[in-house]
This record gives sequence, structure tokens and C-alpha cells, in this order.
Amino acid sequence: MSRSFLGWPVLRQLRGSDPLGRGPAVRSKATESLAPRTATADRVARSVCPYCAVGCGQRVFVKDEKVVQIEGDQDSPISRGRLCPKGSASKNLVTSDLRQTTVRYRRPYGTEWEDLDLPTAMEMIADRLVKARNDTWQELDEKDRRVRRTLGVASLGGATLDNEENYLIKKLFTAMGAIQIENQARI
Amino acid sequence: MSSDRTGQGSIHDRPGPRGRGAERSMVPPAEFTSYYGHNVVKPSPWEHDIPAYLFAGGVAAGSSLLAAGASLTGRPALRRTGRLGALVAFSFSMVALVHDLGRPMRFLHMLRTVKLTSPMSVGTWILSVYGPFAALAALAEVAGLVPAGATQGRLRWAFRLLDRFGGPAGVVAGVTAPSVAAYTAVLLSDTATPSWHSAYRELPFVFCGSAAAASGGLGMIGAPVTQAGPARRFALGGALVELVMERRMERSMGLTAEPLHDGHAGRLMKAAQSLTVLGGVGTLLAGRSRSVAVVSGVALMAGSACTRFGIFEAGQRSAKDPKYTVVPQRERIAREGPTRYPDHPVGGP
Amino acid sequence: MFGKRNSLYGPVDPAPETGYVDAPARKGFFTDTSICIGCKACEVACKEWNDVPGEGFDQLGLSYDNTGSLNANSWRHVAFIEQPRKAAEEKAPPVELGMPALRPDGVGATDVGGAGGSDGAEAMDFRWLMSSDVCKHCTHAACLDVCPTGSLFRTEFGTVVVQDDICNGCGYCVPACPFGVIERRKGPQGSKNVGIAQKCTLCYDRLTVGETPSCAKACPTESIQFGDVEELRERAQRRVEDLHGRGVMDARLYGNDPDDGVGGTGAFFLLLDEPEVYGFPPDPVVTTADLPRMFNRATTAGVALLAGAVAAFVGSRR
Amino acid sequence: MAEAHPVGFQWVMEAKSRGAKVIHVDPRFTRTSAHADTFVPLRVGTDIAFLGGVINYVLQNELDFREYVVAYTNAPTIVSEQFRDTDDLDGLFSGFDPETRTYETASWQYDSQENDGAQREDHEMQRETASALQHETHGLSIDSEVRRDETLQHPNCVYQVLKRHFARYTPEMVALTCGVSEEDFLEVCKAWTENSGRERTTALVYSVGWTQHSVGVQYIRTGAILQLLLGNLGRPGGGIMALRGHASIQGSTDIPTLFNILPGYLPMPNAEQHTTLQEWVDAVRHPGAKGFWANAGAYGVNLLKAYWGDAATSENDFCFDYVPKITGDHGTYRTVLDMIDGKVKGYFLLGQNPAVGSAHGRAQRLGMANLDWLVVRDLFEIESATFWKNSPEVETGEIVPEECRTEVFLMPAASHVEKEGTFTQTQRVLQWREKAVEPPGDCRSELWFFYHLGRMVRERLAASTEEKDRPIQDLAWDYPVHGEHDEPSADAVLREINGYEIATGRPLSLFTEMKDDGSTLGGCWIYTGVYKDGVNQAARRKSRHEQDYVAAEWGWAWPANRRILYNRASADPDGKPWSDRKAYIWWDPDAGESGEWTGQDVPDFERTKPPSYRPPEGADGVAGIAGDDPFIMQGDGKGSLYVPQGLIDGPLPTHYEPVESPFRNPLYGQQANPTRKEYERDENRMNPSPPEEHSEVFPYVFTTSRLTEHHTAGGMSRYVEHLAELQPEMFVEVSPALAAQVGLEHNGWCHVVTARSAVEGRVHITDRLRPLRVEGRTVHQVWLPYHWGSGGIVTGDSANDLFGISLDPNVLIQESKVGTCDVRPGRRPRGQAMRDLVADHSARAGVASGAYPLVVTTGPGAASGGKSDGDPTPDPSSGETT
Repeated sequence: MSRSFLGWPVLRQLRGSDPLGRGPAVRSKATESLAPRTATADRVARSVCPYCAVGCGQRVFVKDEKVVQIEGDQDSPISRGRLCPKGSASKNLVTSDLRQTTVRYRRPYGTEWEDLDLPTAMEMIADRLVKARNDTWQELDEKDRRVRRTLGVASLGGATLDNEENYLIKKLFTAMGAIQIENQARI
Repeated sequence: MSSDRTGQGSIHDRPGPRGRGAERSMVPPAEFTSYYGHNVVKPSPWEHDIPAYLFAGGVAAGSSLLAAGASLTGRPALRRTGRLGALVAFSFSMVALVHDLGRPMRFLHMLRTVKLTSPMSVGTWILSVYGPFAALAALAEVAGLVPAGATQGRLRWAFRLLDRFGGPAGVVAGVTAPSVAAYTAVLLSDTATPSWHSAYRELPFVFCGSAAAASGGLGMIGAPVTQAGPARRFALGGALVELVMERRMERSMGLTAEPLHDGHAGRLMKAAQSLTVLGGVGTLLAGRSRSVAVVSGVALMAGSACTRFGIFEAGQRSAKDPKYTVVPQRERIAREGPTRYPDHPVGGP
Repeated sequence: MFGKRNSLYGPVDPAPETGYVDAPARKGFFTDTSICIGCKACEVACKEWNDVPGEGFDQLGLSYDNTGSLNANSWRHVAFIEQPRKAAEEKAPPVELGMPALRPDGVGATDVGGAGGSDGAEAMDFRWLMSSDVCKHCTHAACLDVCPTGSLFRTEFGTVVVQDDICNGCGYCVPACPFGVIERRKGPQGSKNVGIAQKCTLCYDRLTVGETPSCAKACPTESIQFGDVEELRERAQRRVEDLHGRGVMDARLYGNDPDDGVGGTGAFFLLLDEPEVYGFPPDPVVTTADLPRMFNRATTAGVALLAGAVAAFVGSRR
Repeated sequence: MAEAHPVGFQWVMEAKSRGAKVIHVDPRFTRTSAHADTFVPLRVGTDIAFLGGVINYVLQNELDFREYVVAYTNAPTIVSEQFRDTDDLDGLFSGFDPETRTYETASWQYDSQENDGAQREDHEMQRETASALQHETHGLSIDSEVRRDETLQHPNCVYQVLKRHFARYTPEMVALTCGVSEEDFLEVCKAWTENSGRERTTALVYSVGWTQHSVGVQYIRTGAILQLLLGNLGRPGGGIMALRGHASIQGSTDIPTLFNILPGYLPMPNAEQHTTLQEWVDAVRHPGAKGFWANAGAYGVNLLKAYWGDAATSENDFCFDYVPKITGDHGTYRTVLDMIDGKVKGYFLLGQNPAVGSAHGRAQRLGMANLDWLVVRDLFEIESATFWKNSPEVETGEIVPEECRTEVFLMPAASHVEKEGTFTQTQRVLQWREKAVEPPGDCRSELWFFYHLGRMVRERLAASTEEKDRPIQDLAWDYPVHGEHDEPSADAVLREINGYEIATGRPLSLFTEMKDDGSTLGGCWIYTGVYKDGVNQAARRKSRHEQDYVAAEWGWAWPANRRILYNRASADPDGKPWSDRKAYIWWDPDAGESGEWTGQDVPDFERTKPPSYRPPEGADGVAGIAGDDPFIMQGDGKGSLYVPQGLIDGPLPTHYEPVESPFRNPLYGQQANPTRKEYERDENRMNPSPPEEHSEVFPYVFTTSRLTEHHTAGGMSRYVEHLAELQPEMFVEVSPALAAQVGLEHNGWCHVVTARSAVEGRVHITDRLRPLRVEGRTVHQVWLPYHWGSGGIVTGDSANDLFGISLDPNVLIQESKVGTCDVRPGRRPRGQAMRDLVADHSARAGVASGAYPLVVTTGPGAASGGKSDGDPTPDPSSGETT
């Protein structure tokens, strides 16, 4: 009831076309200023659903550097703007409180996670990768064939990643001689 | 085409043996379909606040009537009982109503509009009129209790004002009181809750009778037998109306009367009946004994409370069981075909 | 005002009836359950857009329905009905399924089946019905009419919407709804609008800029169709005729008739079985249609009470 | 399809509304079945019998699209007289060696080519290296000139071979094997054939329900044979399409993170045959064969140039020597078993959750518990990151946190809206995603992680003088970075993938522009063109309302933005559309200088090669492709009804029972795929199947699949409340009859037991699962979703724990769509009692003491070679280490 007395819906009921107070007379201030997040967004990124391989178009609405809505892209000839429950849950996926946003570290024989800063974690991983490769390097196999590789490092994943990422993964691992590089395509 | 399959009775409301007993012989065989036995309509989210309010509102309304009458006929004790009783009951009502809100802090939003289509809005405005007058009358009553010396201080003008307006205010409260008692029936009936809606013809009478019985009972408790004659007659008449109309109501409700007999609600309704009969009989004898009057008054009040709680509970139960929504509608379709304007269906939603 | 009986009953165009001048065409949903694939995209898209919290992480055992009902935290609800048809009923193994559609001799007899030749390995006629339910946005909306605060209101699109900033949670709309749609939010803790009545808004905010409601936009098969109610009603009529032409004689419309007990619904349905199979009331009538009579009865009762009081005193003058 | 790809299913519903009849063949009644006009339930693992029956129906009734078949397939080609079919050999083809359980394939070849070509490879090695993944795309190594009988009457022509081979697959046999009624089966046959041919086409869509079998590749082959016979390939509305399950699983196969291939399906060189660049290139291009693989040299050189840049020169074979060599099976399952054996030190998991998503979850978790270190990159704290504290093995005491040495790094990943890049969807369309927001906290893209990891590794090895570090020192790893976190440019990587002229930097427009002299580079030849004209074609988003139904200006499809592969086949041999209704690509004699191929798509043919073109004598490669050879990647330009090379388990599909089956193979003495890949280890016990005894210990058949509401191993759905609430608990679907037999209560609990593990779930009794009559017996099928694990908002047992590891020999994919099991009421036991339960079942089934069921069940191998074939993979760790 913070508005001026003249805005009191009872008076609006008496004055206007809505004496029963079921429509125009009872609209609130918030209702009058209603605007959808899609209209108030700062920008829209055109994206693709991250779940299955149908490749449905998504539009990602951003306001104040936060994702405020993800919905189907009407223009897509693949999906015609539609999304399944998973695609529809994309905003929930990317904005979930359960997302891991810091590095977690479990030391050998540890029983709990520990915190670790990202640069340190990267250094540690690089050290371990180089060491594992050195320790397990094979120049020749048991039949004296030249193989120049390591069987000490393996990798699994890629089907949820970008082509560019898969490209770098395979490129780096191949250069390092790691061959047990696999993904969901064989699972 | 939609009506012809009900009779085939190929499918049941819910799994399991529950609900297919011989006790249903009084109603048509309830062969009907539902979605996993889920309710179709939702029960109100109201808790005991609301039946308590229904009871207290009735007590307040009846008490204001008795107070007004007592005031006009010079029965000070009865007037005092009525006015104070009305204020206490009304105050309790308001607390219950506010407490029951999902957002109690927004209670005043009730005064945002006048919704003639909303019994609750209409009721709010009725209470808004009734309440201040009832309160004024009660304050005047309290002021009258204050020792004369104390009424001469800086608030002297207030006491004088109360003295002047207490009487008229009590009369206004009395005149508006019947709507306080009656609107609550519409409040319940104007829902899709089967056992409430189908009771709409008789429920106002039941509630008004109940209000009279309870407030009369309060008068018998609070006023000496010499002044309580109108209270006894009021109570007796109320009890009679309540009992008779309740019986009639059940007959007109069809299947949806069933929850009034079963379970918790059924026990409450039985208790209400017994207490009201007991209180009524007692009332006949209460002119001679204050203690009989008090016992009878308590019985009548308890009976009224049980009626309110019983009807409330029966409605809640009827909403939770799809049978009471689906079967009456199916019966109506079988009888009259699906509802089509301008024909207006008889019976529930 | 009650003299205009159309305000409470019968066919009207709700937005102009409510006092909107130059209202746009009434908007609504036509949900064609015959093409619903039960994916629940509508449920999720609705929750994402309207910021409806997740709740109820329990297996309900109701086919693939773990939502259970329309409620404060589910403004769309996809029903799943597993239905062995009559031809197969006698042969179907009599095991308790907790399903909505059981045989007449439904219960007990779990010892049959599995043994000997009658092992259920026979052909049968079976269907799995799916249907996305939503607020009906009734022409005569009881929830709106009984709302004491004006929180529930009719929009210019003819839809019925709760104003979160107004609702005080009186809860009256909940029992008023003949479809059991609207509900007061109880939780989960910390979510917004707890204590306030909640239901589908037909994405009122999106409508204001000409966008499609979230559920209809997501629906992969166009089972949920959004548009002008007039046009949708014609489309629905054509669709049901088309299905009849294809021999789907079970197809029928629900809520499309402006002469029905709620004046027709803004969101209506094509069903493949009786309404109550899906959890709908078979013949809903808006409760406020009886309101004038209720007030009349109450007035009579009130007058009687007053008269009774007078009589009680009058009779005492002795 | 409605279950796992609902938005794709809109097109089925669209077709249905236009009058299409939808038939759904599936073991279980799903949301797809709910909208099918006809639902045909069949026994899990019998699809080849079913499809073979359809093929037999086509051939017996001569319902094939004869003109198409004669002109475009190898039906007329005459097969060697030495070939013996499964009919003659009780389920084996000629050339079977029971010792190695592989074939010597000279007898499978086309007539007069029995001993030709370099590709008579060692099948044992091919099986180890999943070489079919290369061969399917690399085509046949055959001479251009083959003997053909276009009347299809020659007794040894492919058509007649096919006819004889499938003659056994009668409707009666289909009914007996699959549990499908003859009427239902014939309805499918009629619908399929009536909707194929000149005027109509039928599409075949499959998913992992077909691939995840010990005969998975042959499932697809059977479908392909049928589609070829009916003229449904290369034509609009036709095709055989994999509906893939992850956003870029197609991309991760094209630009693979797979052990046996390099980008563009170039094989990872193996130490035996690919010791030089030339050997490697020749192995791909098959000198003398027709088709576009003839340019493999350019594709390979461009990749090597993209990898090693200036260091790669023609003098040093473009650093071919830097590429590590494979020597056998290095697939994910082999690797996991090696982890259990302590041979693997470090493991990266990149958006993948094998603790739940891979077959034999227990082996996965035991493997991870025996590493030095594990890096998990994911959005959430998935089970594969927490196996050390809350896995089922912690419960049973097999993993004790205080004794588990694995060091775990859980690295938060950026989501799809927090980075830019391309996904390749299921129809080969690349779509570029714009970045919407910065990733939160420590979340980073894989691009960031690997670029910087590579940078740091290179820093560490920069001063090394060791030869083995040269490939890292010489690596072309200089990508521009931007932003606060030095994010590498995905755009720059895509340009490298596309390829460019090194001197000018001009992006290549088509792979034909790739040179084998080192003047161009390109990371993935089939993706060349995605940056055509210097424009990111994958980022194109011209509205569907502004273009035709092919929508060629939305994204970019490899190769060359071609939306239907082999679309030359949409026109008849003379280049005219088969029908107006199905016109797609045709020869326009008036276009260009002397005619061009034109139509609604990019022609999958040389644009100016007329239909009348006939290759000159001795021509090979692209020049060898005749004007009426639509299958331009195949060595003979024809669609292969019969495959003389490339498949380990036979030139034709044959019904084999699943590895675990309660039934004896009704068609042949050979029970299951004799060439399948097995790992005979104690932790990988397989349930016995006939003719072994005790199969009744696991009397029911189970299968698994997805629910609409969840995504694979649940890492992207169980942690999302709006999805988790929709299917909150693990459940097991059973028929009312099975429920009565076992004593299960709806929504109560049951557990499912195999020789590997036991999992529990809520009982879901439903008529959607129907017992079938097979071989005169009733078979009860059980269905489980596989989305749950110990993490997330909703938790439950993981169905994949039930499976053992048994692989298709061609591509090494696991059989995880069918197994046998026991079903028991109530919750499963906990702790050690759970292992005891499994041990007890194993003991009763006779597989507890290292006994492994027979593999070869017919012929001379049945006695000797079958039992305890051993794990033939050479032990990699025993190799010489420097």
C-alpha cells in the first residue's frame, strides 16, 4: 500500500472498467513493469546443446555476465527451436551450485579432499606426466620393433568436448608417445 | 460418448482392496477411474486455524447479537458476557486468520480490493466493519469496570466517549453480526471441495444455528440464570436449527455426505450431534441451575466447535479422494449429460 | 454486477469481460496428447524459465511419472498411463502394479502366471498414454474470482496469473480450483515465493514481447501448441476429426467448449481416453457459478439468525 | 529414439502426421513404441536373425531394387570358388583357424583375386587394432577390374551367395529365434519393401542398441545390406544413420581421441607394417584401387605438417618417425585391465565417467585405484573422481582409502557456454558455439588445459638432448592466446584443422587442394573446407526459414559440406533422378562447359565427370571411378553387399547368440561370435551359455539403455536438480509374469546378479516388458537404465557393473546391451556379503575357478581351441624399455 491513495485498487475498481476487480484494476506495480529475461539480456550467444548428438541449436542469454536463460534456437533446421528435457535443463547445468569451481586434490592414501590452487595443480600434473613418460618409455617393443611410445599414460574422454580440444589432445599425446587415448566412441 | 463408459466399470480407482467394502451400500457402486487414485482437486492448505476461526467467528457474531439485545433489554451481565466474549472470540479469529496466511505480514493486502466474487474478500470487509464496533462495545464494557476514580485522568475524554458510543457501537456490531456468522458458510462452499460445495444450500443455516448455540451457550456460562433467558432460547433455537439443517444437508449432498460419517470427521460430527443434543436438553433445565447452565453451555459450545471441525475435516477428506469429485460428476453426466450453457447444473462443481 | 450472469458462467471472451479495452486475442495452449512422447521437456523448460525449484526426489512408481501432480513446484506435469486394453485384460497377469487401470478382478491371485503354459508370453494390445497437464486458464477461473487480494488477475491475453508481490498466501484459490492446479508453495527451504500461491502463468512475461511460452517452445513434437485460442480450437477440431478419420475413435477434446461448466479453458486438450484417466474431472463446473445462490442462502440464514435473536429477547418479555 | 533423442524424434512424428507408418522393433516397449503403429518386441541380441529374415524375404521374393543393385552394388561380382559359407561349416566361414580364432581370408576374396594385394592382413593383428574402424572408411583393396555377371545368375556371384546365405532365415526361424510372431515379422517385411524403390525410400536409424554387441559391426552390416538391396543409400529419405549419444562423439571419431586412428580416419601406424611413411600411406591408399583414398599421401603429409610444422620436411618423411607405433590392442578395456595389473601410471579422464559409464564398473574402479595419479576434468564431482572414498568397492573393502595410493586431481571444467568451439553432431554437421560467459573460478576449457599442459611439458623438456623428446620439442604448439586466463584461440585451432597454404596462410577450400610436398598443412583432411574462403563455415546460422530443407547454409558438414553421402546414387546410372519425387542430385548436360552434376546438395562426385565416363584400362585412384560408380570411397566404386576384406568375423553377417545367452544358437553349431575379443581373467568371469552347463543359474536376459530424463553416466543429469527429480532412483523393469515368478513387489526392491556383480533397484512391474517364446521356451527379459552412481543429487547402483568385458572383434566395442542374470527380491547384500553372493552364483555356474566358457563350439576347434584360449595380447610391459 505504498503507492498513492489514488492507486488503491478499490478506487480503480470504482473508477474503471473492472468493477469486480479481476483484471486491470488489480494489476500490481511489478506486473506493470514485467519484462522477460530474454528481452532484458545484455547479449545472446548462439550455441549448441551439450548433451546428445542431435545438435540442437541453443540461444544463451547473458545479463551482467551471468547466464539467465538457455532456450532453443528457432532458426535451427535441425531442432526448429525445440529442446528435450536435458537441453531444457542446460541453464541449470551450467549455473548449478554443485558445479566444481575449484581444484580438488586427494593425496595418496588420503581420506579427504584438499584444496589446491590451479597453477600448482598444473605444475604437479606436468611433472607427473613427464615423469610417467620417462619411466615407461619404450623405444623398441619386445620384438625389437621401433615403437617410441609410452604405455604408462592413458586418457579417456572427448565425446563431450570440442573438435578443437580433441585435436590438441591427440596432437599433444601423440607427440608425447602416449597411445592409449580413447573416448566414448568405443564405449 | 463420454458418459457411456462409466457404467462398464472396468477399472477401479486404486489398487488394493481398500475402499470396496459393503459399507458402501448406501451409495451407488463407486466404480470409477482416476489417475493412480490421486485427488483431482486439491484440499485447502488450511490447518486448524480455519475451523477454529469458524467456531470463534460464530461465537463472536452470536455474542454480539446477545450483547446488543441485552443492552437494549437491560441485562448487563449478559451484555458484558456478550461484548467481552465477542471481542475475545473476534480477536482469536483474527489471530487465526493471520496465522493461517502463507505470508502473514501481507495481511493488509486483504484490503487492497473489494472482491464481490470472493467470499473471503466480502468476509474481510464484513469483519472490517463489524470488528471495530464490536471492539468499541467491548472497550466500553471494560471501561465500565474501571473504578470511577481512574476515569478522571488525562484520558477522561476517552472514557466519556466510550460511555457515549459503547451502546450504539454494540447495536451496529449486533446488526452486522449475522453476516459474520453466515458468510463463513459461503467461504467453504465456494470451492471445488466436494463436501463443502455440495452443502451450500444448508450450510449457512447450520453455521448460523451453530453460532447461536455456541454464543447462547457462552451466555449461559457467563450470565446468571436470571439474565440468561434469551441466551437459553437463542441457544436452543440454534441447536435445533443446526441439528435439523445438518440432517437435511446430508440428505441433499449425495455421495459427498459420506466423509461426514467416516473417519475423524465422522467422529467429530457424531460428537457434535451428541453434545448439541445434550446441551439442548440441558438448556431446557438450565433456567433453574447455574451449574446445569454452565455444563449445558459448555456442551453447546463444544458441539458447535465439533461441527465446524467435522465439516472442515470432511471437506478436506472429500478433496483428497478422487471418488467424491469424479463420481458425482459422472452421475450428473449420466443424468443430464455434460454441463452445457445455458443449463446450469444442480449440485457440485 | 452479478446480474450479468456471464461474469460467472457461460461463454465470454475473458479479457474484454474483465475490463480490458482493445485486448489482444486470447492466448492459450492446445495440448495434443496423441503426439506427446512423455519427454518432460515442458516440465523442465517451465522450471528453468520460471525459476521453479526442484522437489521430490522419490520414485513414485507411477510408470514414468515421478512428478505426481500439478503443484506449486510443478507447473507442467506429464502423466503416464500404462494401459492394457480390454482384449487382453483376461489374459494379463494379475499382479499388483499400482497402475491406474486394473482389471475388474484386480487384486490378489498373485500365484497365477509364470508357471506352466500361461506365462504371459502372448500378444496383447497395450498402450502407453502420455499427457502434459497444465493450468487450464479457465474462462471462468474460480481461483481468480475467490482471490481476496487481487493477486490473481486476468491478463490482457485472457490468461490467469498470480502476482507474487501481492499474494498473501490465504490459500483460498487452492480448494477453489476445479482441476486441482494451483497450490501454495511450502518449500523447499530457501526457494522464493514460499507461502505464495503458484501456478502456470502461461509465461505472461514472455507473452508481453510476443514470445512463445517456454514449455510450448521446447516441446519436441508440438504436442503443446501455443496460439490464439480461437484458432487453436479450430485446429483441435480438425485434428480430432483427422484422428477419427484414421480410426482413432478414442480421440476427444477436453476443455475446448466455451459452453462447458468453466466457460471453456484457455488450455485445452486432445485426449485418448476419459478425462479422469488422466486425472481430470469429467465435468467440471466453476464453483462461483453457484455464488449468487450461495450468498442468497447465506443472507436468508443471517436474517434468520437476527430474527432468532430478536425472538429470543422478545419472547423473554414476561 | 523418442527416449534418447526426443528432438530428433520430431521428424518421425512429422513423418507420421504425413501418413508414414512407424514400426518399432525393440525388446521393450518404450516411449518410441508408444507412438509406433506397430510394436514388435524381440529377444535382445537377435537382430541379425531378424534383419537376415527381412533380407531373405527380399531375395526370395525378388523385391530388391534391381537396377540399383546391379549398377551400384557388388551383387554381380563373382566370389572365389574357394569360399565356403556358414551353411557348409556350421556357423563358421572358410579359413577359420581355431587356434587364433581368426580367419585366413584368401577364400573370401573375389574370383581370381584370392592372393592379390597387400591387404591379406593378419587378422589377429587386425582384431587387436580394431582395424575395421579404418577399413570401413578406407574401402576395399581390390583391383578395379573384377568379374561381374550382371544377370546375377552366376552361382558364385554375390547375389546368389547372399541368397544362399540368408535362405535359412525364414519367417519360422525368425519367430523361433527372436520370439517375434510370423505375422509381425511379415508386416515389417512388407512395410519395408513397399516403402523402398524408385518412388519411395526408407531410412534406417540405429544406436548403441546395435553397436554394443560382440557382433555389433555385423548388425550394422546387415542393415546396410538390406538398405543397399532396396536402393535406400545415397538417396533422400534413405540411408543408414547412427544416432549418436554425445554432443561431439562424431567429432571425437573424426578428429579422434582413439588409440588406433589419427584425424580423418588415417590409421595409427603399427610397428609391424608401417615402419615408413610410404608403407603407411600405401596401406591406406591401396595402390591400384579406385577412389579418393588414392590421395592418402597428401592427407597424411598435411597432418604431419600440422603436427610438426617446419620440422616436418620431405627429407625426414615429415617426421613420420615421431608418431608412436601401436602393436596391438591399446583400447580402453585393455588399458583398464593393465591398470589393475599396475602397468599404467597416469590416467586422464576428460568429461567421461567410466566408473559408471563403462562396462564392468568394478574393473574400472579397481583399475583407477591402482594408478600413481589420476586427473579428472569434469563439471561435477563425479564417481570417477571419488572412487577412493565412496565406490561400491569401498563398501566391500576391496578399496581401502588409507591403502589406495592413487593421487587424484579433480580439475573443474568449463561448460559448453563458457568456451567457443565446434561440436560435430550425428549427421556430420559441425556447429560453432559462441562463448557466452567466462567460466567460473578455476574452471577451464580442455583447450586451455591441454595447451598449457603442453606448454609446461615443452618447457620441462626444452633443454633435453634425448632423441625421445624431439617430437615434443619440434611440436607446432604456438597458438595465440587471449583474455585474462590466456585462453588459446579455438578459431586458430580450427584453421589448422582446416588446413592452409603455408607460404600465404590462405585457408584451403577442399581436401583436393592438399599437397603431399609439404607446401600445405591441415590437421584433418575431411574437415578441410570448414574454413573455406577464410570464413568459419561452421558458424553459419542462416535461418531455416530462409533456405530449403537441405539447409546447406546452416553449419558445415564434412566432407565438403555434403549433407548426404554417396548422393550420386540418388540418380540412375545415366545421371537422371530415379524419380521426380526423390530427385536430389542429377547430371545436367547443359551446365558448365560440357555438363555438371547439380541438385540440392553438394554432389558426392567429381562435378564434371559425366555418367558416361569409363576409366581407361589400368586406371586407378580417382580416375578409376566410372561415371556410374557412386561409392567413391570403395575400391570398386560399388556398395558392398559382400565384404571380402576388412571384417574379422566374416564377409557376411551371421546370427550368433550373445556371449551370454540362455539359448543354444538355433541356426548353427557355432554358438556366439567365434572371433570375438575376450579377456579371460578372474575378475572378468562370463556367465555360461549353452552348450556349457549351468546357464540356468542366470536364467534371465537383461539389457540396458537410457532414459530421456538422464544422460549416459549421469554426470550431466544426476547433478542437475531439474533432471534428477524426474527419474530419481535406479529401477529395474520386469514383466508381471517374472514378478510373480520371482516374488517381486511393485516399487519395492530387487537385485540383479551376474558373475561380475549385483545391483539393486526399485522394482518396476510393467506390461511394457513382455516374456517371449523362444525355441519353445519362455524367456523373461529384464531392463535397467544405467544412469546412477554414488554421486549427485540422486544416487543408485550402476547397471554397467553387471557387464563383463567381451568385445566385438572388428572395433573392440563391448557387448553391453545384453547379458544373462538372476533376479532376486529385496535389496542386495552389503559389504563382503555382496561379494559372497556373486561368488556363490559364479560357483554354481561353474565359472568361479578360472574356467572360461567355450568360444568355439563347432568343428575341430570345439574341443581344443575353445576353452581357455588365453589372452593373446602381448604383454606390453615386458617389452624393452629404454
